[in-house]
Amino acid sequence: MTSGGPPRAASGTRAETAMRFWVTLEGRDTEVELHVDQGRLWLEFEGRRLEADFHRLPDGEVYSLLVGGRSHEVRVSAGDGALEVTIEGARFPVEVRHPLEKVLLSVKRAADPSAGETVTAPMPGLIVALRVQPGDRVEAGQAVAVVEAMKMQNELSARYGGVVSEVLVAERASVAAGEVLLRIRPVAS
Amino acid sequence: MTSGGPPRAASGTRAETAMRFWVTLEGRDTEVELHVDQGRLWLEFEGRRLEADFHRLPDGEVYSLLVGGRSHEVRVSAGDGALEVTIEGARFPVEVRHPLEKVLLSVKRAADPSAGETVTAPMPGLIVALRVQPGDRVEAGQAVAVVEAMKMQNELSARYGGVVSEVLVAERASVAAGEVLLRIRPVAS
Amino acid sequence: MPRLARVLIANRGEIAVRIIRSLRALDLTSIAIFSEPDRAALHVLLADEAYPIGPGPSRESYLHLERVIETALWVKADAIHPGYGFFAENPTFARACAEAGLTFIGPRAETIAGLGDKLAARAAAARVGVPVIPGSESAVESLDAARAVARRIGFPLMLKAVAGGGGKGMRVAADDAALATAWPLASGEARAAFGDDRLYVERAIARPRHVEAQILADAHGRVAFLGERECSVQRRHQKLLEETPSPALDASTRAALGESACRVAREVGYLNAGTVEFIVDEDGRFYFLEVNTRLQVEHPVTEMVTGVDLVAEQIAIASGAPLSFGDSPPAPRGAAMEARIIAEDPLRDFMPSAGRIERVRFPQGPGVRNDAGVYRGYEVPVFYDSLLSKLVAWGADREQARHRLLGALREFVLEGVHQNIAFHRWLLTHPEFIAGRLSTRFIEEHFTAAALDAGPEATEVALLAAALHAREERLRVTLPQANGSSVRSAWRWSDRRRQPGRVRR
Amino acid sequence: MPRLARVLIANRGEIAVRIIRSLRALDLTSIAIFSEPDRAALHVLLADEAYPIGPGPSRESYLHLERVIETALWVKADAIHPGYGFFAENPTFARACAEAGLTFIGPRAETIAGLGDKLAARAAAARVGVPVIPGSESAVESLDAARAVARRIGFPLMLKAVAGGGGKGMRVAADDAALATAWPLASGEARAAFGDDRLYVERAIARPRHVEAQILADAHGRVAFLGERECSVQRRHQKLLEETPSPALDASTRAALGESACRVAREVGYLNAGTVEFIVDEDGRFYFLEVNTRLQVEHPVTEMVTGVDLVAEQIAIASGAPLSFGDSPPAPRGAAMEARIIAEDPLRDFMPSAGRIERVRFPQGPGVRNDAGVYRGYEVPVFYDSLLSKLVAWGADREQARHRLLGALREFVLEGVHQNIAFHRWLLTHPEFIAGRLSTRFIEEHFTAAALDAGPEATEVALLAAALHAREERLRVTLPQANGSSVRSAWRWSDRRRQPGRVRR
Repeated sequence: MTSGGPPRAASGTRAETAMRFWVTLEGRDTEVELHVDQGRLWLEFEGRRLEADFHRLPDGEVYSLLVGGRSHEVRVSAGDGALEVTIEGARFPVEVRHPLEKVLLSVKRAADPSAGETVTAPMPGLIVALRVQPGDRVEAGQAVAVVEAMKMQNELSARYGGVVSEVLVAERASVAAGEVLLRIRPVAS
Repeated sequence: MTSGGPPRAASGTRAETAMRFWVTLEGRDTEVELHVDQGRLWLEFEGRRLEADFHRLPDGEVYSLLVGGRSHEVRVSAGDGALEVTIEGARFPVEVRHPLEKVLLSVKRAADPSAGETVTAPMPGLIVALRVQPGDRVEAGQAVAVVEAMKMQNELSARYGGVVSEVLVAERASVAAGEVLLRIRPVAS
Repeated sequence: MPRLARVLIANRGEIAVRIIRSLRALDLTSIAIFSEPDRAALHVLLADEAYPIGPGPSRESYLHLERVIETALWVKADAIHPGYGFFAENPTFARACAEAGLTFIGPRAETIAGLGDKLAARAAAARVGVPVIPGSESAVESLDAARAVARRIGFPLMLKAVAGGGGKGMRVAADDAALATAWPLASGEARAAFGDDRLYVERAIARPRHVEAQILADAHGRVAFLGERECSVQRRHQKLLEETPSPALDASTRAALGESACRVAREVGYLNAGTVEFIVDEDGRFYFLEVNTRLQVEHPVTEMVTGVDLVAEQIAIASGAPLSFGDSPPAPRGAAMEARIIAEDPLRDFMPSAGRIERVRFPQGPGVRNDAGVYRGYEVPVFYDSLLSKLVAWGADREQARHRLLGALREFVLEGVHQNIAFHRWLLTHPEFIAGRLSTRFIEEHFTAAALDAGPEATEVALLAAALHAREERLRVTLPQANGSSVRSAWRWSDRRRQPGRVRR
Repeated sequence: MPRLARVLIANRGEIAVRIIRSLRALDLTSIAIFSEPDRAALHVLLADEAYPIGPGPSRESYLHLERVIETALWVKADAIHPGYGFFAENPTFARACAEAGLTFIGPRAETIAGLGDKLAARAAAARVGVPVIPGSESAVESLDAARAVARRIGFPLMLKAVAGGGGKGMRVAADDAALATAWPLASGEARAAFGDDRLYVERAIARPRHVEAQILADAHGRVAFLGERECSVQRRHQKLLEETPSPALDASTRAALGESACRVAREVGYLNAGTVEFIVDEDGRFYFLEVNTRLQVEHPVTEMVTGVDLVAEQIAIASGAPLSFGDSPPAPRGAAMEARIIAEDPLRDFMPSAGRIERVRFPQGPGVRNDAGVYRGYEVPVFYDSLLSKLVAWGADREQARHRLLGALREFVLEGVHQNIAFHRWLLTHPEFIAGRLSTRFIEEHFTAAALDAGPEATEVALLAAALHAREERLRVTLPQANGSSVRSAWRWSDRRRQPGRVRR
């Protein structure tokens, strides 16, 4: 039970079958192989090996990881199909997927930009102004709506521009975070 | 929305059907009638009426009650068929039952003492001594086992006495809170 | 001398909780009021009594004057503590309290009104020989009049609203052309914000420090100076970190500043707690700015070094009692710093964040005080300001205070909403901050979102944790739907710069 | 002067967390060790590094000398802080550290050994003219020898173990017959507890107060007195509430007591932090009792009034540095009180309680410090002691400290295990406590479980809440089974006096 030394799992044969994931972190895609044995895990990727003692805390989706003795408290929360990892206040958006998804997604991704854009509320609040209506032509960067929350107003703008195809909310409406406010259809330019 | 004044629920007709409970609290049995309407509740019993604003907090089985404006934070936890209410550190064991149970229980209660007694671990710990074995005759108040926890030893004794019918644990065993350690069968005296 | 047995707190959040604590230690009854979304707020849970006051928007609840006064009378309150914000600096409210027979815990209504006029306050300071920033003595009527002042004091200069506050109606002009552009903007903003478009002109100080003097004045003629606070670290007039003593002042400047603050207070017949704000320039000279006629958000740093409970003093003063320490306030001991923990995202231009507090673990230990207004499970409402907690550390000297604050920030767990804990850790380890070289321009000069990037060790830990979590929650690892919807939503988080709704403010 | 960059903490719980905080503020690396059940303990989460040390029982982990030293060497620690308990007063451990080239943060091994002998410590005090309780100068060989001492000092008297501690081997005898009965019991207990059955005899002080002096001694010959702590409120030698200053001492007695403590420390060549314990009798006279060669549980009250970080001083001393305040320790300011929050049930003879912490909300605010070793969801293990947290309040005077502590206790939410928060609220509002009339017999003289009965208002609130909860969780209201089993188990909670397993200790 002393620290360091050879990892316990490496010596035994009790480790479960490895799992393979495709991970996207800080703009990089990596395929990793995960091994877990009791309170120990190790990860192999790109010829490297990372290992840690782990323990799930009773206090939410939180893990205590000891990596070479160094103590880290890590929260992992799930968003829409992606994860967010928080380490001492620093946040890391991470995607963890089945390797098969990679192929499917790469096809999809290419098609995405032409599908137009949706403008969503970045936070819950009140729509204080709508600057456009269906049929309006908007430029990239043009302001389309103003949301107020916590005494501050936030101007939302179009990313690519196009023609407003749909406006789903009215002025003075309360909106939830992520709620779709309007859709913009791309135009040939 | 001002405070005080006539209780909101009394004026409306939206209140749900009243529920009747049989409550045992501080040694007294009372039959109560509970009315709930939105965030307001009232209780009728023995010709009295108690009422409160209530709100379930997002933080466990905890309620905020405003009784005549006075703010109380109350935790209600469920044990084996009974409840424990905690108000600012003071604990109240409460039983809340269907009125029908009262009849059934009173029959059962009369029969109970002759059924003998079980000695259970009052807390998780280690059995450091067993003072009796099956077949031993024990007097009321006689020590039967010693449990150690948190550096303190606790001597457990028989309540009524009788003959030890069964010992379910061994010395040096770890036991959970409430775990049955031994059973004592009553003898005619 | 009125006996104040029952005190209603016309506020919410951490400051209402703060006031409840002093009332409790004084054996007085604390009475909270709450808006509909605040039914489960911490101040409601901790107060002795709590009463509903209306719907979420402030104007219909905490800022609904008649309703607050009516409730106070209905529940037989003796006094009202306004906290900060809301009615704290509203002379109409203070007057309404008096008319209803309620003691307003704060300065006299006429003092609040008088000092609310920035030019009148400036004139009072000048009258008693306290330095003011060179500028116009009265409101300037027109752009031409402003140009005349500019010829006297030179550029750069500032246009400020007479009724000002919070940076509204304030514009810097570097030259005559800029002045011509700024004039209509500033007066328009002032009219929109205060219903009063009058402006005045002041010389603009380059890299100013914001240093304020805490004063207490009782009804027996005593005026005490309880040390200063440096509040230079700001972002758009929002203070982020405050400390005492100010690293900018030497002992003689501190004494002169404190003496100046007391002179202004005496000149206006000040009563109760107040803060006299000064600008300190790069040469260490101070200039009177304005008086805040209320308890400040950052008052705890003063409490940490003096041991004086400022809220308890406010209540004593309002009840006619003398200051608890008589003629000699306790000498400040050591240093204290406060980090405002705010629900905002430093990585997205400090956009405010609302939502449910999923998990908290507040820091503790020697010299640490954390005044939080939230708890685990609490839903941060969108109606009010985004201050979650004030984390304060005391040390025998500035370095110990800074190190303790850093340690406490490292311990601080607050999940579910975005917050600025990592930002404060960056700030407290910045060489210029450590050296005490502060100005109100600190953030714009030094901060970039990249400053919060975690190192490679954290990235590796994130990789480990994400893989582990994916395994534990196998269900989440699913193949994408044929229509691609699950894939699209996933991408929402994958790169910050590709957010569909970009935000500007 | 050894550079102590990496410090291993040979302890757990709140004190390990406390030490981590000072290490962090000093920019030193904190290294935790943990037993198997402590994998998720707070000190593991907060430390920079953490290493496993063995199974749950202390002898196999925290008290396994070789394993602790080996781990410290393996992880390249420079020093070991023992906290309190475990190895804190073990000269063998201190010696083993030295032999392994590790700095032990505490007194020299020979000082620990020397002061561990109560008679030797007493003799040292007597040598430098510090009053000791009249009694035998050496171990008494037999009952007859004890009777001879009794003839000299009179009854009542106390038998104490030479190797004593924690009340073991201690017996009071009121007369000769009682002495004859007590003799074999005390020596038997001493043999069982310490492997040393030697006893000595002292006059028994009626209603003694327990007052202790905090000292710090550096390697440069400085010995400083940092004020006293009154620790009279105890239950079976377990301190429950401590405060500073002691209400029993006037300024000249305080000065004499502090001076006596320093004299003893100099006489034995003391190094690092230590506590000199005194008994104060009903006439206010003090007598040397013993020296605790460690950081005390209750050290935070001293930190609150002096502003000195005692752990930081310990580390500085161990590294050869002088005391941070030179020759003049800061004058204590105000008063502080500490309530030990313990997992125990005051309604069942203070039986310890283990289990999961279901919900916490720690108190905050001005003058409040809470050093907790637990968090929400944490499982309190059965292997270690039952201290959950130390709640400390500072005030400008004793009354403000007491009121703040009461307010903080009222705010304190800690559910899932039984604890003594309500007990402390009773204690702090007891007229004798308020008057400062304390003795180590306070609890037995004044406390009954009925003292914790809540009033009729609370009973009504309980009734409301129980009915409401039954409605919300309809499923729980079920008809009893035909075999009666659900009914029987329900009765387990219905009346405390009908518990199937009664407990005696």
